[in-house]
Amino acid sequence: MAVVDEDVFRAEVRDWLEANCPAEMRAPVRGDEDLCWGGRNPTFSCPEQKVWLDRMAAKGWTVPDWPVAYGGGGLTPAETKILRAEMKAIGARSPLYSFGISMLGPALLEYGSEAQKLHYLPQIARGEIRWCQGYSEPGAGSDLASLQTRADDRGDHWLVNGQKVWTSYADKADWIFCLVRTDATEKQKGITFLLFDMASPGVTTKPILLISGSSPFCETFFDDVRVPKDQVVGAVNRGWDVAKYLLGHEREMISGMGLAAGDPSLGRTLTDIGDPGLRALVAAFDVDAYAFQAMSERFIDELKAGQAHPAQPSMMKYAGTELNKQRSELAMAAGGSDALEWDSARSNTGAAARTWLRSKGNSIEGGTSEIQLGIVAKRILALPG
Amino acid sequence: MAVVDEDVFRAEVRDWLEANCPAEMRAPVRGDEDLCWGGRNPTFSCPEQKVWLDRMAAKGWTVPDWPVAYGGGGLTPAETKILRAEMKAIGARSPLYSFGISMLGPALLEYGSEAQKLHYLPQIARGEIRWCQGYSEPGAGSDLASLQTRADDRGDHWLVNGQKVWTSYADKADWIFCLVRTDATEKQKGITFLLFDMASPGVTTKPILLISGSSPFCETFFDDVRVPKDQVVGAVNRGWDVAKYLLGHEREMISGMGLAAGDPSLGRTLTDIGDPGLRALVAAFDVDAYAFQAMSERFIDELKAGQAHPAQPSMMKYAGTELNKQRSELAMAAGGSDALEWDSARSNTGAAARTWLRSKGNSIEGGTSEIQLGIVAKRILALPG
Amino acid sequence: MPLYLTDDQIMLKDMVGPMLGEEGPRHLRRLRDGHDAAGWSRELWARFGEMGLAGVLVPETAGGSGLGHVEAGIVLEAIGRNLTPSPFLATAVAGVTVLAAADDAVRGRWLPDVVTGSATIGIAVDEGAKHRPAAIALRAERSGNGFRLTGSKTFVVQGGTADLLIVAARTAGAAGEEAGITLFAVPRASEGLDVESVRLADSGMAARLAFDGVAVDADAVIGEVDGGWGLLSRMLDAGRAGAAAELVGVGGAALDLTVDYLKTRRQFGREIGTFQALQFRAAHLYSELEIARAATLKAQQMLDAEHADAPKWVAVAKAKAGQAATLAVQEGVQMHGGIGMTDEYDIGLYMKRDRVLQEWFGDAAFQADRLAVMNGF
Amino acid sequence: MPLYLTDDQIMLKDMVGPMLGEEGPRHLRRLRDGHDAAGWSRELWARFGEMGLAGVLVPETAGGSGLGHVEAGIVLEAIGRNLTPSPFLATAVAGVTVLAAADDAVRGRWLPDVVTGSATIGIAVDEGAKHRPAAIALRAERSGNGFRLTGSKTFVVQGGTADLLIVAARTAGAAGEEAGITLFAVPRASEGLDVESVRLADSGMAARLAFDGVAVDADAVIGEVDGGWGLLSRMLDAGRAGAAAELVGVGGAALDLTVDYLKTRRQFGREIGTFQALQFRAAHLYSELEIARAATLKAQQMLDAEHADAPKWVAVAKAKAGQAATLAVQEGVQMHGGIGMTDEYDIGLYMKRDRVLQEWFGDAAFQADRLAVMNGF
Repeated sequence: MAVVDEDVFRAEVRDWLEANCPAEMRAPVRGDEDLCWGGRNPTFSCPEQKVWLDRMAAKGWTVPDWPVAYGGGGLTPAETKILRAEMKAIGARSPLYSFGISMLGPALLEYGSEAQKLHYLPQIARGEIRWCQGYSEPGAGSDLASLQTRADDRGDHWLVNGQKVWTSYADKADWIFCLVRTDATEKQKGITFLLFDMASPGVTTKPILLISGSSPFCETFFDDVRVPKDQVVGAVNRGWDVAKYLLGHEREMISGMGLAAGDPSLGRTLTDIGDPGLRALVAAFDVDAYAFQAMSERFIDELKAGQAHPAQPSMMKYAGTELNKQRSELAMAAGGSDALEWDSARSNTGAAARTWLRSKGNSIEGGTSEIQLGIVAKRILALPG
Repeated sequence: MAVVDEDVFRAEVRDWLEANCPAEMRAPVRGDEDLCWGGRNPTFSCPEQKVWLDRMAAKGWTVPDWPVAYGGGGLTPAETKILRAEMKAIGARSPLYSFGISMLGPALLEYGSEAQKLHYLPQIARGEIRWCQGYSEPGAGSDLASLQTRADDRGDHWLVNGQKVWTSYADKADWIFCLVRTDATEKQKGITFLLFDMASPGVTTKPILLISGSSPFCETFFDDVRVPKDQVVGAVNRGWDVAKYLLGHEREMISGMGLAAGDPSLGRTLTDIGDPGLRALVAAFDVDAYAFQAMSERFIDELKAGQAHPAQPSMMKYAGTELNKQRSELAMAAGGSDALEWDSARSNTGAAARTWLRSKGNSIEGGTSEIQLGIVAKRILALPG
Repeated sequence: MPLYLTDDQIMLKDMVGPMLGEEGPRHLRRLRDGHDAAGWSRELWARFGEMGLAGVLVPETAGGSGLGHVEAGIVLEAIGRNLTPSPFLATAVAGVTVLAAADDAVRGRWLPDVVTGSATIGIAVDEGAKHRPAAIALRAERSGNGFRLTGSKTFVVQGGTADLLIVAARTAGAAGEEAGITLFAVPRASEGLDVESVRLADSGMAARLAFDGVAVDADAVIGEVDGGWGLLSRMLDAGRAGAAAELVGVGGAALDLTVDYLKTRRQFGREIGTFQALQFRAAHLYSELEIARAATLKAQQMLDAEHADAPKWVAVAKAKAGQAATLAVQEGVQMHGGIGMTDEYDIGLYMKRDRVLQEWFGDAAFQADRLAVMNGF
Repeated sequence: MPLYLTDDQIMLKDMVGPMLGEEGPRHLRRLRDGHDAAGWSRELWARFGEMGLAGVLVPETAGGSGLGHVEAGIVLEAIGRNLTPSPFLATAVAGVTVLAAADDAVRGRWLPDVVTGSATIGIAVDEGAKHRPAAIALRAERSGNGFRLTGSKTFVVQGGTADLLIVAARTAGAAGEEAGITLFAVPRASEGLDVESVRLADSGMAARLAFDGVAVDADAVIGEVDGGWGLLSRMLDAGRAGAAAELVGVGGAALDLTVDYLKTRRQFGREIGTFQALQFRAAHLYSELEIARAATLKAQQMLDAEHADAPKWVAVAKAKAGQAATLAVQEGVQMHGGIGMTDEYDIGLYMKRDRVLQEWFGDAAFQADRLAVMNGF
C-alpha cells in the first residue's frame, strides 16, 4: 500500500471511529465485567457495549484481516495495523473477546471446508456463538496426545464420551472445539478435531476452584453426546495437525503477551524496602526484569522480521513465566503480613496473595516449563534423544 | 572396656607419646612438604619425621586398629579413639599418609587371601610401599564400570594394556591397585581387582596440569605389562564388588572430610564488604554454611549410632561440594581484583584464584553431583527407573 | 548431645504424629469451609491441654511437662505436616517463654489456664508489614499507678481469640532503638483496645490491634521497664525456632506428597518420577530439607542448653527452614502440574501455610541479615 | 530501531569473527605459554589499527571509523568467543570515550596513535580490590602551572604496556563523594610513577600504580576540574557495555563447547546430551545467554542514541551478561566432568576470563545496586 493510500485509509478509520465508538467504550477496562464475550445469551455491561460490538461487526472489524466472505473486514496487514493503532489512540476497547477469534478461527481458515468457513466464521465475527476449547484431560497433562475422550463412529453421527479439564468458560460457552480419539490403536494419528454444541444432551460442566480462588476453568463431561458427522475440521484422525498448528499459534500469542510494556522495575513500585537482604533480592530481580524486557523487544522485532527461531516462543514462555513467578514471590515478601490478607476489603479481597498464587500456574498452563525446556534443548540446541 | 582400663590405657598412651613423639612432629603441618608418604624412596622433611614414622610403625600405631599379625596395633575401637584423642591433644602429626592405609588396606582386610594380607599389609603399615589407585579411565568417567583397560590371561601371568587417568601420585607411587577388564562380554561382572608394581616394564605416567595449576593427578599408561597371577584380590571377574566396597568407604570418608570444624561463617573472614549486594549474598551463604555444619554434625552422629541411611553420604557429598564451590565463588567476589592475581608473591602465587578453580573439581571427583543426585533419588526417595 | 532425637523424643513424635495425621489437612479444610471464626479448634486445643502439650515448656513444678524446645519442635513439625491450625506456637512456645519470666501475679493468673488449654496468648510485636522488632513505636506512658498504651499492632496471629496479649511497647527512646522497650500482659478484653480479625491466605486468623490509651496496672509489666529487649528477643527466638520446626513439617509433607505423585503419575508412557530432571530436583529438595531439619534441631538444642550462640542458630534455622519449605511447596505445585493449582489437592494449602510462616517472626532475608549483624558484618 | 543487527553490522561480525576464530584460544595459549610480558599481541593490534577497528568509536573526521557501541560490541563478542587478548576494550572503547572529550592538545597528541594501533591506553580508576569509583582518594594538588598526583591505583588492565594512562584523581571533596573528581591524561613514562605489572588468572596483565607526586601540566586535565564525575561515568559505562559484550562472547562460546560435548561424549551407553537433566540445564543456559545478549544490545543502542536511560541499561547489561557468562562457564566445567578441570581443554580458560571480566568495571552485585539507586531505592 502506498503511503498516500495509507494516509487516506487512516483518515477514514479515524473519522469512522470518532463517529461510531461510544464514549463509554473509550474508558479503560475496569475488570472482567467490562469485557464483551458475546454468545447466544450475551451480557452487556451497558447498552453502548452492544452498540459498539454491532457496529464493529457490521464493518467486519471484529476480525479485520479475515476475508469479507467470512464476516471479516478484508483488510491488508498494513490496514489492520492502522486500525489497531487508531483504536489504541482513542483508547477504544476491543469490541469482542473470543476464543473463536483467537483460536478456532485460525484453525478453520487453515483446515476448514468452505462450507464450515461460511457457516462458523461469520457467527464468530459477529459474536453470536461463544466457543470454548476442549484439549486437556485429567490423565493427559503435558502428554496431550495421550487423550482418552472417545468419539465412536455410529454411521450418521459420532458418539462422544469422556472428560476434559481446564476448559476455560465451558460453563458460559455455546460450542466447543474439541480433540477426541477416533482410533485407539494410534497415538497422535488417532485424534480428530471436532466441533459441537455445548447444549447437546450429555454435556455437563463443573467450575474448578483454584488455590487462588474461583476461576474460569471447568471440568467438562461428555456422556453419550451425539455429534453430526460434518462437524469434523480437517480429516478424521488428523486432528493432531490442527491442534499443533493452533498450539504454535497460541504459544506465540502467550509468549508475546504483556511483553515490553512500561517500566519493568519491581523496586520502583515498592514504597519502603527496609530490609537490606530483600532490597538486594529486588535489585537483582530488576536486572532480570529489564533484561527480559530487552529480550521481549528483540523477540518481537525478530518475529516481525521473520528472523525468530520457530522454537523461540518456548524459550520466551519459559523465561517469562518463571520471571513472573519470581516477581510475585518478591512482591509478597515486600508486602509482608499485609499481603497475606485473604478476604478483607483493605486488601481488595486478597489481591496480592491471589495474584501470587495464580502466578504459579503460569509455568504450567500452555505447556509447562519442563515441556518448553525440552523443546529448546531439542529444537534449538539440537541435543539428541 | 571398663572405664578403669580406659584410664590405664590413656595414661600409657600419653606417657609413650610424651617420650616418643619428637617436638618437631608436634608443630602444625605447614604444607604438602610436611606430609610423610613413605615408599621405597621416601623423602623426609627432617630426620624426626623418619624417627616418628619408625616408632609409630614399630608399635603398629600407623594402623592402630589392624590386627597385630598384619602390622597393626590390634587396638579396640575404644582404644583407637583414645590414641587419636591423645595425639590430637599434643598436636602430634599423622606419622604416615597413605592410600594403602585408607583405601587398599580395607579392601585387603575384607577380600584379600591370608597370604596377601600377610604380605602387603605390614608393608603398608610400615610405609615401605606407596600405593596409588587405578580406577578412572578417559572414556569411562561417571560410568566407571565401562572401563576398557584389559588384562589378558596368558597362562602364568596377566598381560595388561590400557590407560588410567586421575591416578593421584602415580608418578610417586611404588605399586598400583587397579581395576582391569578380564571379560569383555560382561560389564560389571568382567572386572578384576589387580595389584602390580609401577616399576614393571610398560608402565608410564604423565602428570595432569589442571586449570588451577599443577596437580598430583596423572595419566597412567600400560603397555604389555606382565602381572603375576596371584596378584588378584578377590575372585577373577568379581573386582567390581571390591571396588564398590571401597567406593562406599571412600565416599563416607570424603563426605565426612572437613565437616563440623570451626566457625563456618564466610562473612567473619572478610574484612570489608562495602557492597550491599555482596553483603546480602554472603549473609545468605552463611545461613547455608551454618546449616550444613549442623547437617554434618547430625550425619556424623547418626553414622556413629548406625542410624544414617546408607546412601546419605551421597547427599552429603553433593551438598558439601556445591556449598564449597559457592564459598569459593563468594570469596573471589569479596577478594575482587586482588584475588585475580595469579603468580605474584603478594597473592601467595594466586592462592585465592587457584583454590577457587580447584574447588570446581569437588563436584566432579569421587562421583559427580549428578551421580550423587541420582543415587539419592533412587536409593533414598525410591523414585523409579 | 548427639544431633538426633532421643528415644523419649521419638516416643513423643510417634504419639503426636498419628494423632494429628489421622485427619491431616482435612481438619483445616473443615474449619475453613465452615468459615470458622477462630480458625482453630477449641476441642483439639483442650486435648493438647489434657495431654500436657500446651504446657510442654512449662516446668513440672508449675504444672507443665517440663520439656524443651526440641519437644516443642516435634509437636510443631507434626502440626506443619498436617497443617493443623493450633494456638501452640503463639501460646505454648512464644507466649509461655514470656510468661515464665513474669511476676507471680501475672504468672499465677495466666499460666495455669494456658497449661490446661483454656487460655491462649497473642503476640503483639509487629507494627508494619515486615517484622522489625526494634522499630516498635506503640507508646506506653506512665499514668497513675500504671501505664496507658497508645498505638497499633498488626499480624497478631490468633489475636482475635487470644485471652491474653503480650504487647511490646516503647516506654523510652525512639523507634529503631533496642533500649526503651517494655513488655506488657494485656487482657484482650481491655477498654480502649480495638481488635480487628482478618483471615489470612492460609485460612488462619490474625488481628490488627488499635490501642487508644489502654490502661494497665504496673504489675502488667513483664520483666524490666525499658529493658524488655532481651526478654522480647528470647520470646521471638522461641517463636522463630518453633516456626522453623513447623516449616520443616510443611516442607517435608510437600516433599512426600510430591514424591508420591512422581511415583504414580504417568506421562508419555511412564511414571514421571523416571524423568531425570525431576529426579534431580526431588533429590536436591530432599537434601535441602534434611539440612533444614538438622539446623532446626541444632537451634532447639542450643535454646534448651541456653547456649550463648542460640540466637545465631535460631536465625540460621528459621532462614534455612523457610527457604527449604518454600522450595518444597514451589517444586510441589510445579511437579503436580495443573492439579497442583486446584483447591482440591492439598499441595496448595502447604504453599499458603509456608508463606505465612515465612513472614511470622521475620523472613529468611531478615534472619540472614540478623546473623550477619551478630557476626559483625 | 529494531533490536537486532543491521546488515552492515552483520557484515562486520562476519569479518571479525572468522579473523579471530581462525586461531581461536590457541592465540591466548601461545602468548601464555611463551610467558609474553605484554599478554597481548602488538602484531594483531596493529592489524586492528589497519582495519579501522582501533578507531571504531572515533569520528571519521578524526580518522576513525565513526561507528558506535553496537559495532564495538560486535568486535568484543568475537574477542570473548575466541579469548583473544586485546587492548580493544581499555583503549578503543573506554579510553577513546575520554579522549574524545579532551582538549585539542591531548586529543591531537594521542588520538591519531590510538587510531592506528600504535598507542594504547590504561584506565586507572580503582584503588581497592572492588570497583568503587566514588571512593577515589588519589590526590591531585595544584602545583605551579599544573598538578602533582599522589596515591595509588590498582587493576589497571594492561597498564604496564599502556602509553597513556587515564587517571581519575580527587582534586576536591572526600573519598565517597562524586564531586571533586578530575580526569588526567598521564603518560606512563612519567617521573615519580611506579608501575608494577602482575599477571592475572586469565593470563592477562594488570598494573598497580604508585604515584609519588607525579607532575602533570594543566592541559593534562580532561574535562572539568572537580567536575569529572560525568565524564568518568561515561567512560565507565562504555567499558561496562563493552565488558558485557565480551562476556556474552565468553558465555556463548562456553555454551557451544558444552553443547558440542553433550552431543559427542557417551556415558552409560548413550550421548550424555540425551540425559534430561543436562538438556534442561543447557536450555536454561541458552535462555539466559539470549536474554543477556538482548540486554547488551539494548544498552549499546541506548549509548549510541545518547539516551538518558543508557546508564540503567548499561548496568542491566553488565550484570546480566556477567551472571549468564558465569553460569555458562560453571555449567561448562561441570558438564565436561574431569576433563573440564584440565588445562588441556579450553573451557577452563573461559572460566578464568569470565572472572576477570566480572570484576572489571564493577561486578553484577555492584551493577544491580547501581540500578536500584538509579531507580530510587
